[in-house]
Amino acid sequence: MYNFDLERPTRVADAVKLLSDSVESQPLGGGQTLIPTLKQRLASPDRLVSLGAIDEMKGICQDDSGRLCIGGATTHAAVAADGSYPALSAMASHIGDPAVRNRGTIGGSLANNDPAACYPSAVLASNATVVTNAREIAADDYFEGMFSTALDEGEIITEVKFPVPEKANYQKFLQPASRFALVGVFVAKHSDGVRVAVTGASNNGVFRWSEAEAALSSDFSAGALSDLTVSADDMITDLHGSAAYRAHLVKVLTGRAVSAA
Amino acid sequence: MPKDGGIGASNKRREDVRFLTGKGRYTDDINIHGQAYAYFLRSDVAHGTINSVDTSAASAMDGVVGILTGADFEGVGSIPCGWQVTDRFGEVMQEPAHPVLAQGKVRHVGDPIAMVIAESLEQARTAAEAIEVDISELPAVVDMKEALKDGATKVHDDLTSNLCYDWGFVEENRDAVDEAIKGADHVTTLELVNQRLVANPMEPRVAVGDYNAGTDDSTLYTTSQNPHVIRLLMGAFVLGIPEHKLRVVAPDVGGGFGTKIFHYAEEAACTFAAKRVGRPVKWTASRSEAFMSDAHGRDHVTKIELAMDKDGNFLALRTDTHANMGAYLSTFAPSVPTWLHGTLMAGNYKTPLIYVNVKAVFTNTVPVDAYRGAGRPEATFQLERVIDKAAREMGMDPIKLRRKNFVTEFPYATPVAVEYDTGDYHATMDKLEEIIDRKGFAARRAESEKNGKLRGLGINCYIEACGIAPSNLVGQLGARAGLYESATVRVNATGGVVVMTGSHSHGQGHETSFPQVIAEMIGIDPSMVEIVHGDTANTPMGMGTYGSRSLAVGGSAMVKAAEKVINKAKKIAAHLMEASEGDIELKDGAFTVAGTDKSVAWGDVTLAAYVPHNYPLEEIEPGLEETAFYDPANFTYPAGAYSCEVEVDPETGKVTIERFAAADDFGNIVNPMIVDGQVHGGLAQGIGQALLENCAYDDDGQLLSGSYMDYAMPRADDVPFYDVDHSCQTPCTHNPLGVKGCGEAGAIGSPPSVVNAVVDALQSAGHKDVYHIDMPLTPSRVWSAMNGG
Amino acid sequence: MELSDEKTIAASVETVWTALLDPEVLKASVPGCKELSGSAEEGFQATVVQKVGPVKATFKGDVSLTEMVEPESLTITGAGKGGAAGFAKGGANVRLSEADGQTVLSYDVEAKVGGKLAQLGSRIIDGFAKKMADQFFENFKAQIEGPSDEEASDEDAPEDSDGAAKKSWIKKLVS
Amino acid sequence: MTKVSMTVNGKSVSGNVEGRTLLSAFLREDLKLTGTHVGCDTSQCGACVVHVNGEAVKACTMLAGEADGADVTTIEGMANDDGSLNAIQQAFQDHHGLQCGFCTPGMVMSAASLLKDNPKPSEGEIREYLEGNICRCTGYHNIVKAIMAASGQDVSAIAAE
Repeated sequence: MYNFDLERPTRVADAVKLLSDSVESQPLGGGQTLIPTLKQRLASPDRLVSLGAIDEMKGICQDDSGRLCIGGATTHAAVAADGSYPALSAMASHIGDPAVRNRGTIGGSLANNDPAACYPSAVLASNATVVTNAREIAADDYFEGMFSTALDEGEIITEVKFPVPEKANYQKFLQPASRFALVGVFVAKHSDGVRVAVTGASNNGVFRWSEAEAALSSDFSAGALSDLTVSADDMITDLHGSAAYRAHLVKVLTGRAVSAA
Repeated sequence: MPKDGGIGASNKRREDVRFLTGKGRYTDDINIHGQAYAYFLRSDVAHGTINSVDTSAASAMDGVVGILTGADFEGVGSIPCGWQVTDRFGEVMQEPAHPVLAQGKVRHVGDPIAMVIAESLEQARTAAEAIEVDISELPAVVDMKEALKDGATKVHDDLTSNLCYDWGFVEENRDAVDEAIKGADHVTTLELVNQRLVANPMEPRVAVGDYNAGTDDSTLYTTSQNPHVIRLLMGAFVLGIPEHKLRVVAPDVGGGFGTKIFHYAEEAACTFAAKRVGRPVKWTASRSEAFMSDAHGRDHVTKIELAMDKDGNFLALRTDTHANMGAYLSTFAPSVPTWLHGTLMAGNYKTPLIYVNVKAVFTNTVPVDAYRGAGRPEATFQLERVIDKAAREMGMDPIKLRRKNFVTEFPYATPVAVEYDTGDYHATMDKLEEIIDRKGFAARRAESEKNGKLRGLGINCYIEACGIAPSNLVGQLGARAGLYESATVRVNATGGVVVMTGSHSHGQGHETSFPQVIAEMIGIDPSMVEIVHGDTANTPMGMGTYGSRSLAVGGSAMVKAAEKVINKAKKIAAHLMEASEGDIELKDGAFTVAGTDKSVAWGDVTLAAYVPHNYPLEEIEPGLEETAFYDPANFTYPAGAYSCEVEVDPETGKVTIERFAAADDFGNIVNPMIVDGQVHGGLAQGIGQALLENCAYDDDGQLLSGSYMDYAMPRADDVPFYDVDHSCQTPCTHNPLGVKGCGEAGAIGSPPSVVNAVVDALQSAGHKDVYHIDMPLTPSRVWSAMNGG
Repeated sequence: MELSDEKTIAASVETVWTALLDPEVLKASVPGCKELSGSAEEGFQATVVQKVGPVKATFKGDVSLTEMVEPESLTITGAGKGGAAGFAKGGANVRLSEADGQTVLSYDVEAKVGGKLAQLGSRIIDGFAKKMADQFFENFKAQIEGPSDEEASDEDAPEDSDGAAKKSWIKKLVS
Repeated sequence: MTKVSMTVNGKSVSGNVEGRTLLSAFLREDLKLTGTHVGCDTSQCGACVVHVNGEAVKACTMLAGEADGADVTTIEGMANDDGSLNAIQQAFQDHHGLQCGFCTPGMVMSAASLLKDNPKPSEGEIREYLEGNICRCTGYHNIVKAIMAASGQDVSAIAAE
């Protein structure tokens, strides 16, 4: 690693300040992606601002409208243990491995928006709201392609608010080496319709499969998908699967998620 | 000595206590006062001409102690290759130079260009980034068949082509094999890839060089399976340091699997640099660095043809293999696709005519060398896959077809130049059939189908040649080293025993199993026996641990040395008891005179040897220490039958291993618990090859699977509990312990059973055109196979 | 990675051709370009900063224009070293044709990476390269046409958002 | 350099670290606790697993500075007070759950963490829990068996020993 200064503010406002002054700074969530990246010397910030000591960004509660509110620095392990949104907890319990889940955070994952990460699909399918130190961003406005989000430089995810759907399920098909999602599909049945979000598959990162949403909104069963096909255009091809295979998996996993929801 | 501590007992491993408490001492745990840290700047192109390497800016950076480039190694020897293969025309292989640091050209991604030594590793890395390297990139040669075409770019300009050798075996059989195949009732043909793998011991390689200017002695601490071999190769061929001025220490080593046999550039560079900069120099590989600098394994592309008569009797076998050498010849690379592969093509079967052709090819990739099984997995895979296909084509039961062709009379001389001393292939197959409940398979398949899954059963046999092997024979075959093993058995005055062995333990448990043998021979508790290994300063010249040779060869040397010790002790005992030497027996830790109640304890004799007051000084010297070298008369031939049951998810192509059973014949067993563990580990590596692992390059020679993010290592949830059995025992006839070796069997025997099982599953669902899928059988590949891809 | 696509630019073929040779336009079009010097004849030297998720690498290298057939086609090639990250190189064969008073710019892009980027990033390289190519030609189009209202408010468009880069290149020429 | 203080295996320790100093490096190099191993650089192999405030973490993917004030346990702190192997360590020895020993410290630390949360895990739960710990020697058979045994379950029916 190139050297950097490590700061551990205890308040969001201090973190924001540290991230906005002239020193080239980067926020450090759980570090489970950033630290390996730094070890490879693929980035060289002058300062890391750890969010791990900010207690106000940790924890899970419910707001007045019944939304599950998860602090940005809450670990995957904590979300996995919560259980009030079972599909979300189940998803969190399969991110990385146990030691990674004890460090990795929801805010870090969403800020990174890895095209194969699990959380983006949950946020998008749940129609969650990403809360930052500056504003609230609807899920549909938040994700902007692989590794791209609506966050500004220095903007911190302080909380994510999840409406709890009537039914939901996440199906993850493992990339066998990294154990990220080769394809992951989060299906959420809300009172006003079904949302289907797909991760791992597309060069453009997480996306909503709108044809499936339409079909499932009128008939929430795996059979409703039978006539649909997923285009392989813009799907990822790599050592672990072709674009066509990923497209195929999207449909298979969506059906399984519906059945399991 | 109670039986439960000697040969045949599952003694718990004594080395475990230090490993379980964090007190192991691996090479990276060694820090020498004043040490500096090395970082290697490596090529990020696969092939290129080095126009210049400018280190001036880097040299001036903080903490930099010194920078070495290829120019600093002019006059230093080339990294040597330890095996010279002669081709089918009688010509010796093409053998390119392998400089410690690149000179003139870089030939693979990861080829080291410069070594930066600094006060800290991070400083060394930072300085390395400031080295200005001007390289003109050349087209990379990656595909072996392309590499052999006329006009292909040459990896080595001074060679005539990219062909290392064109080996035919047995060349005299070539025409007869062709004729037999032409005239056969049925010929089954299969083309397959045995993909490139990375051994991935969990401990990355480390080298620490140290130089004592006062005595002119050099010491290298290194992660090696064979410190004496490294001392010989590096001292004599690379650095020109006489062996008596060079010590090589391989302390606790975190796994090897072949890839730590070889002499690597970093070892020579650290030893050389320590003297040059006057500081101990330490290099620790990162895992990313390991992927592009550890020798890789396998990488064969093969066409195999099996000719049969109408009843399924094997008549002839012909194979045509391209074997990747990578950019340079690693230490034993040329032997792997030839003598460790071609000689095993008979398998367990009495095929009368066999011809093996292997073209070894240079490419712009990391050198390829022995990896667990080395050549034998490649032989077993193609043979057992083609037999599986033949059974389908002939409409025969795969077990019956195999049994019909088993070798049943021993010793058996194969048409590929080896002689199996002993074995019983029906017995291991019988045992396998007993373990796997083959009759119940139909019900298990029906149950899987009820759950929407396909179920397949794959069976295969394997044989391997290990305990490598007679030095005079391997010498004729091109080895540039002897392949004996050594041991010194030192008995202390108070009766304790120290065995200094040339074998090296890096997970195999020698510290536990070797004492069991000595304990059995003398009749003392194993805790009275200590094993010393891994340091050229205090062990006799030995060839190290690989090829499942430790017990068969190293253990035999130990037995020989112990016998010498015991014979001498008997003389002393005879003197003490005033009896005839011929009447002395050693049992349960005491010497007795046959037919009398006279007895003297082991400890009294050993004391007498060192306090020779009442001692036959005129006949024998004091002391009780003997060294023996054991050079085996033949290889040993472990063999067995394996079975795998898989479930395939037809929607996703995902394969799950439901059951795995192995029935092995390892001859006699010293520690069954350790043997089981060796088989388990081999099975996981074989299953990993079959389903998960793949070292991939792109067309430009860029390494695509350069970390665990893309190189899929088997994890706990990828494998099941295994059923392993080694109750079928036909003891080796030519070593004193009757042992055969068990370290590689699992990795050799398991890949074909997995693939056979998946093909069986797919066939059961009507995919009648699927006879083969190339490894690894990823979900994507299996799905493609089911969907006409 | 290989990719073919086309863009229709509201300008004459000659205008587009001239823009292709203009270092200012090139600088504003290469995503993440921080510095660019040199000329179309002699070649350009460029410093480009690329950020992909946690990775942020600075590439220094050359951009050259070759096989120029005025005003029909040329090849843009670039190769840069990114220090510890490895290297990236790519090329685009560009063809211009007139259609309905506008210019159709069609391109075939090829991109390659080496070193750590290849070893660690194989799953995202294709997608990233496509995105970069698309952005390059989008930026190029915007340079000639001037940004649409929508694009002008898009904070992600040319990354170094100094005001000048967002003004129409033609407007700058005439102003 | 910044001063960090923490409790490691029950002892208060402190040292000066750079921002980039990893917890694994601080343990191995500053405290000479070399039982924590580093086997990869992408946070996958798990040889470096230690407990920080009672939770398993990968010490190679956490900055030493982030452990300031924390309670850290490494493999060196796992044995019983009298120095004998604890139940998990003993089960690993009894059931041959290790060979080269390099992944073993991480395996033991992960196993301890699992058994704390799930005192009687099933085979499947153990295998799943170990997905962040790679072993190249044992084929996992005896590791899984050892952890089941350490949890007090009867493993005599599990094939082969």
